[in-house]
Amino acid sequence: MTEFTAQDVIRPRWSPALRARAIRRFMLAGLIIMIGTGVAAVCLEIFGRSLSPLWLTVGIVLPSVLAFGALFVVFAITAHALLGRLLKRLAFVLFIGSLAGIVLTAWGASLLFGLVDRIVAARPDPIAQTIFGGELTTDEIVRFFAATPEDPKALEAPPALEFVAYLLWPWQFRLLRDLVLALVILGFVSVTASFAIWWERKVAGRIQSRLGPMRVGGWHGWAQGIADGLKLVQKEDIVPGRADGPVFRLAPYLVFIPVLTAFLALPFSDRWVLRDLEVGLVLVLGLLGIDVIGVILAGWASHNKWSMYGALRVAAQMVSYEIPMGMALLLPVMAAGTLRPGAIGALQSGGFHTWLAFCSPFLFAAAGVYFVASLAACKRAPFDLPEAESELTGGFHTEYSGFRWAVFFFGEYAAMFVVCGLAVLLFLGAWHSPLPASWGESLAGGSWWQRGLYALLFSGPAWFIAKTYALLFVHIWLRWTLPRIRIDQVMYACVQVMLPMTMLLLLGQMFWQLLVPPDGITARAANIVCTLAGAAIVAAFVGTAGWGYLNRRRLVGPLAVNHLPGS
Amino acid sequence: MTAMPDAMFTSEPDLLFDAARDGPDGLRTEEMLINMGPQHPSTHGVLRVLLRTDGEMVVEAVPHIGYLHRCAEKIGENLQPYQFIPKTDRMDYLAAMNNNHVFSLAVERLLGVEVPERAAYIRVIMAELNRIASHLVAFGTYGLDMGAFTAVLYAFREREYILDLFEAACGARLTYSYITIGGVTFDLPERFIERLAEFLDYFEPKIDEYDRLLSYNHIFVKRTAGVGVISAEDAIAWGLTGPCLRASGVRWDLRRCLPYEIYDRFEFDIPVGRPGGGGIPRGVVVGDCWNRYFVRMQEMRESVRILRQCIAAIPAGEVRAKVPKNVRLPADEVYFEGENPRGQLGFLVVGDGSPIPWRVKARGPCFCNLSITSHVCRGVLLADVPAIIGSIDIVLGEVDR
Amino acid sequence: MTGSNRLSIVAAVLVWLARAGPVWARGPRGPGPADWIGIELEAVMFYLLGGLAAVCAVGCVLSSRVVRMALFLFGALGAVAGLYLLLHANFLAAIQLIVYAGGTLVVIIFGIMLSSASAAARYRARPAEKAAGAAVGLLLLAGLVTAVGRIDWSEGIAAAPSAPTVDGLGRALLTTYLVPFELSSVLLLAVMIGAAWLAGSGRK
Amino acid sequence: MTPEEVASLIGSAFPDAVVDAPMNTLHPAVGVVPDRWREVALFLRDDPRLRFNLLRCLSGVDRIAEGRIELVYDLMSLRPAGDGRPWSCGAVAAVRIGVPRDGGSLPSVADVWPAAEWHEREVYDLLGVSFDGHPDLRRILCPDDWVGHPLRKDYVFPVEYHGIPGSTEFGQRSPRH
Amino acid sequence: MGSITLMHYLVLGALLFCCGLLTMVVKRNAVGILIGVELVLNAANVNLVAFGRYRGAGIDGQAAALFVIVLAAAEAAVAIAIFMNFYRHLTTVDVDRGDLLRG
Repeated sequence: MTEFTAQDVIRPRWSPALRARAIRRFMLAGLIIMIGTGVAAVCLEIFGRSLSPLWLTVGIVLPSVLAFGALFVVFAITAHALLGRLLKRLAFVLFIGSLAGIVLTAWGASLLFGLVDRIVAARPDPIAQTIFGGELTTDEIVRFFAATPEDPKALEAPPALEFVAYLLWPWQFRLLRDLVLALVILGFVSVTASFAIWWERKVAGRIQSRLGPMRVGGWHGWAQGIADGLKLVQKEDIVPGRADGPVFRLAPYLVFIPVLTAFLALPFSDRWVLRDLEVGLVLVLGLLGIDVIGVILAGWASHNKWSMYGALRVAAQMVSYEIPMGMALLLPVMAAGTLRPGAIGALQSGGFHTWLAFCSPFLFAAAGVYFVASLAACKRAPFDLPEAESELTGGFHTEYSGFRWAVFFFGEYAAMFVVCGLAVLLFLGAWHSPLPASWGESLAGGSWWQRGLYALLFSGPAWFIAKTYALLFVHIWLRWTLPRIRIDQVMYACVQVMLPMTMLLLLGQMFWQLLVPPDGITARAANIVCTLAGAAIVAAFVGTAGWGYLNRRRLVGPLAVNHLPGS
Repeated sequence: MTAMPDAMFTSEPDLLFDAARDGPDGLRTEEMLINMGPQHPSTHGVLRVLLRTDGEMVVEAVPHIGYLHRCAEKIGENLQPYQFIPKTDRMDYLAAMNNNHVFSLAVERLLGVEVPERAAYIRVIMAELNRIASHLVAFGTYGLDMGAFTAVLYAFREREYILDLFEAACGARLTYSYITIGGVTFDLPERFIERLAEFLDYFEPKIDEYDRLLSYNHIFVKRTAGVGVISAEDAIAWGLTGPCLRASGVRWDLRRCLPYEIYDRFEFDIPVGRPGGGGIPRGVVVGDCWNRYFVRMQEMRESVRILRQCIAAIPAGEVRAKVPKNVRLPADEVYFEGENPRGQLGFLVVGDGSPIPWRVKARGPCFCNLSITSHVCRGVLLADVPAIIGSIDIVLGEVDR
Repeated sequence: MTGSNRLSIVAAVLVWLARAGPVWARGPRGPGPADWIGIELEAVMFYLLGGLAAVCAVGCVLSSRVVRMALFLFGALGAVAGLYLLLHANFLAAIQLIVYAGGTLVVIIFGIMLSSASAAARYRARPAEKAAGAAVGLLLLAGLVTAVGRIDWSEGIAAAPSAPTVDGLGRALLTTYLVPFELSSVLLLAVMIGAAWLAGSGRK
Repeated sequence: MTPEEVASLIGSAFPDAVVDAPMNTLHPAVGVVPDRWREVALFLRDDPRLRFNLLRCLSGVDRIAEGRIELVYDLMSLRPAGDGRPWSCGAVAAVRIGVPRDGGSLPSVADVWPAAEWHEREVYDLLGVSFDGHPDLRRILCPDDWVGHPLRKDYVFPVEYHGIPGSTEFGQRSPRH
Repeated sequence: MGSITLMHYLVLGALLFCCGLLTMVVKRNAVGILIGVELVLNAANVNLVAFGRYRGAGIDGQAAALFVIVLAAAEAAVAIAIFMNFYRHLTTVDVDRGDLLRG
């Protein structure tokens, strides 16, 4: 240890070596805790869940709390000075930490809630749903664990069990549970956004024969999203002098929060859903619709004419495109006969030919219409007129910088995820793999690894997320390929092309369902044709890309410049 | 004249947010004055276009220039011609070779200097290479103006090779001062011609790729076809030259029509604007933005043709005629125009018997081409203004000089 | 003192806290000290959302800038949507968000921006106007509340079972309310044409 | 068409307008009196033999010794050739007009050749020649409140402009003259 | 704070109604008046749905509220169109100045 001087007492001076050592220690600690947690969790799975609440607490809850704490300390150490130089390592830690935190929290929470539910269920009389009810007492919890078949009223318990009971007690309240789940969703959205930022930059780089970010985080600059976010948070907080201050400050959150709320009803799988609402789809659509307000107000409050133009364009474009988007959504709703996202997803479990997009020609077309409309509703290129930087210098977010700007972008990427997720949910088989789920039925009820295999092969949140990211890739791909459309063309495409088209599709689907027997030859033929067409589209895209990749031209010889990655 | 307030330092009345909008300036209620520039992504420098808009419709667009005025002509009156060549680099800085070329030709004409054969070929090679480089920038930035981000990276990738060649020849990558009075400053480095040939083999198929990526892209065509149409009469009347003139259907190129240097020895076509149909996308009109853009794409092919002929025919020999540094200019004047990537660059050089010219006047093609903006940008949509200005392809260094 | 010692002390304190924990965590179930937390979720949510709606509504009255008013209206609409959820009118809540907040309000803000010259301009009421307005408003509120309070609403207080509303609403719209439903579509058509004509007629 | 022929055509159409037409120079130009310039310009543009439709350049030269500013209009006549052949150059001509340095003015030809609009503004800005009937005669390159006309030979650089120091490197305020 | 009854909703509805009415009366900005109208309609909707829930009216209250929402949207569209016209002629949306009784 180096000796402390008076200077250090007043203002601790960290030498780079000291700081590096500290960070290494905390990283190590975090890593050990995470690994330990994982091992413990696996043990728990193997040895049965009801084994010991003490182990549950010690193995899951405490480590995740400690891991978060360690990460926070690392953050505090690194952030206090020279953030730029350490950004790389910091971003690495944060990224791993947040990912692990989210997964651990979600998983731990589900175990914890399940346990508490079982305790509640074990009580002789049911409890009303209250938020502060406190009907379940710690004594009851202790009794639940201490109870033996011989003596159901036994109260002899080690002190540690009381401690555990004290920890478990709050989780009987819905509000607390929802808070935890909201945190999980928030974490997921943040990670998705920062990942999408990095991904977008990488894809853009590749499309433009560049490498994209390569530095932050080591391998292919994969922590660039976090680094961008941190940079933005550090930037000066600017509100234009003549802007409408409160509205200006509020606007980004009006964009972000509705989108975040939309995750409330978005199912990642049949069990991974916060609330499988009866009107889930309409609610998601409505929440996507109201983030327009935030964008408009942002443009208005900036007191900038270009922002104003952006706001006007947003108002015109997003409100218009909501209509074809909503009507395209009505087709799968009609086919499924419900607005409940979970029910629609569950319909499509029988292999990829049962995915709704392939069930009738009208649904197939509606999937395309929906995708285009969702591009417009997310203000993504080629529909990025509200922020068109070659015309409006940034549109509604011209005057925004730093954290608020970051919030806009988090909102944008989250909205992209939601619309792509809706497309996957309604048209592309939701959380099911292309294999029929019935093939894996024997696995579904098996041991933990069998269940994991089932989730990987047949149906699980991984499939939903993967498919959504695939669509997200198409969003990114289009953005870096296509020029921007003009506002009159945007409105023309909406009002005179897509709107009549969706209406006709709706009528067509109606008659299809009325007239075509679901098991008849027509329906089967249409199913096959649509499936083949979908496969052909995917194959065409992949094939074109592959052909281009294989036939790329490089300039060889003395003129070839190494710092330019080929074409 | 001094009564008018300076537009740089005073702002217009805040017509959007002040209540008294229907003031004496006769703005209608929906109209709004809005400054596009001088800091704006798609004005290609420090151009300010004052737009009077009615919603998304532009009622009037008035370009305000001069933000990059550096008194090049005044400087020219105080330097000897060879000293002025670096100043010409900084006019159209995307086509510095061409500027050097035209100015050198003007002075050579005044002095009656003959350029050696090899120097003439090198000059043509450099001018055409720089034409390709300049058109590449025009292509890429036009993509940017249209919201297609990727084209510019491709364009700059190819331009990088050209700049490498230039760097090999003269050591500079932007402002070359390579072509000088009486020839060029240095002979070509070794293997330059081979590398040039390699580049041409690599580059020519790339133009097809650009066409697939951008020129025939449906959205791109929709954005540019029939937008900003300039008739041939208007183009000539406003003094448009270069691709802007040719896009209006005027098959006019100084290199062919009034050949200078050794351009009469080469075989090449003059691409002009064509209406839609027969390989040209539907909806395209002669003189519209798409044609202005596409003429440049075709000119790159023609430049490649010229370059190949140069490679085949370039002789050995001297690269610079003997011109004394302190040569006295005769008491005469000369006006000479050459075909630059952006149009006809003209120099009026007036000598008075001293080594320093009495007057140097530069006629920048961008200056004249830009003057038609307010005529064309009337009753177009806001998004068309970048499309039109981008298709005119201005370099503010030359507009403002 | 080593780290493990410190940790053990913390653990001991925690255990002690757990043992001597608050009475509401240990006590028997039922009425008693736990009363103050015996609030139903619905009540809490009602007071939250209703309070938000009320604050926003009052904000609408008091705000002098139109944009702020629109913002307050947005808050009120959102809060009312939440109240619909509490009232088991799920579909209505979603529709409120889509049509009201996402559509009507956007139209209103659009109008504010297009008439932008006077949007930033404030309309300050005179003190007398303010006083009169406040008096009238309070009187009206008092009257309404008294009227509501005079009636005994307790009968039939048993809330209807929260049946799925989408089915029922759909059926009702196509049976009982078929005529109004169809009429409203005619109305919307007329409004579309009329609004387009009205908005376009002033242009030369 | 040679410059001599152009000069003689102008001379026959406006015998009193032509001042001189020196041809033994690299830049032969017809001298025209300022007052008749507009008519001559219309003649140059509209006469079927001439049809000078392209105003290539307008240059102002400060002949300080002679007390006048010389304006040189470079014109060209573009003729269509039809069926895909390049257009031809019918004729190239220059017109030279001298105006007094102080308060000199001449008619604007911005309506004859719209290209002249900006060229005339530039000459007005940099040399201080005013053009009668110009639609929008403002400074174009210099700021609107600039004092003086920089391309005049007796121009003195301002010491400062809005706080920006304006002398040349060695404190000279006029580098040559 | 006991359980929530119909009374609570009715009082809230009354409050919203009063605020809306006051907004309509106090504001001179046409759009402000429109906002007041929207508040009043919302108050009515709250009452309708609450009655439907607590008085056993079932789905009827919601159906009526649905129609109110649709009508409000239609009304807002027409109103804004009228205001735009008004504004174009008078360059103001101050309704007190719209007393010309001519186009």
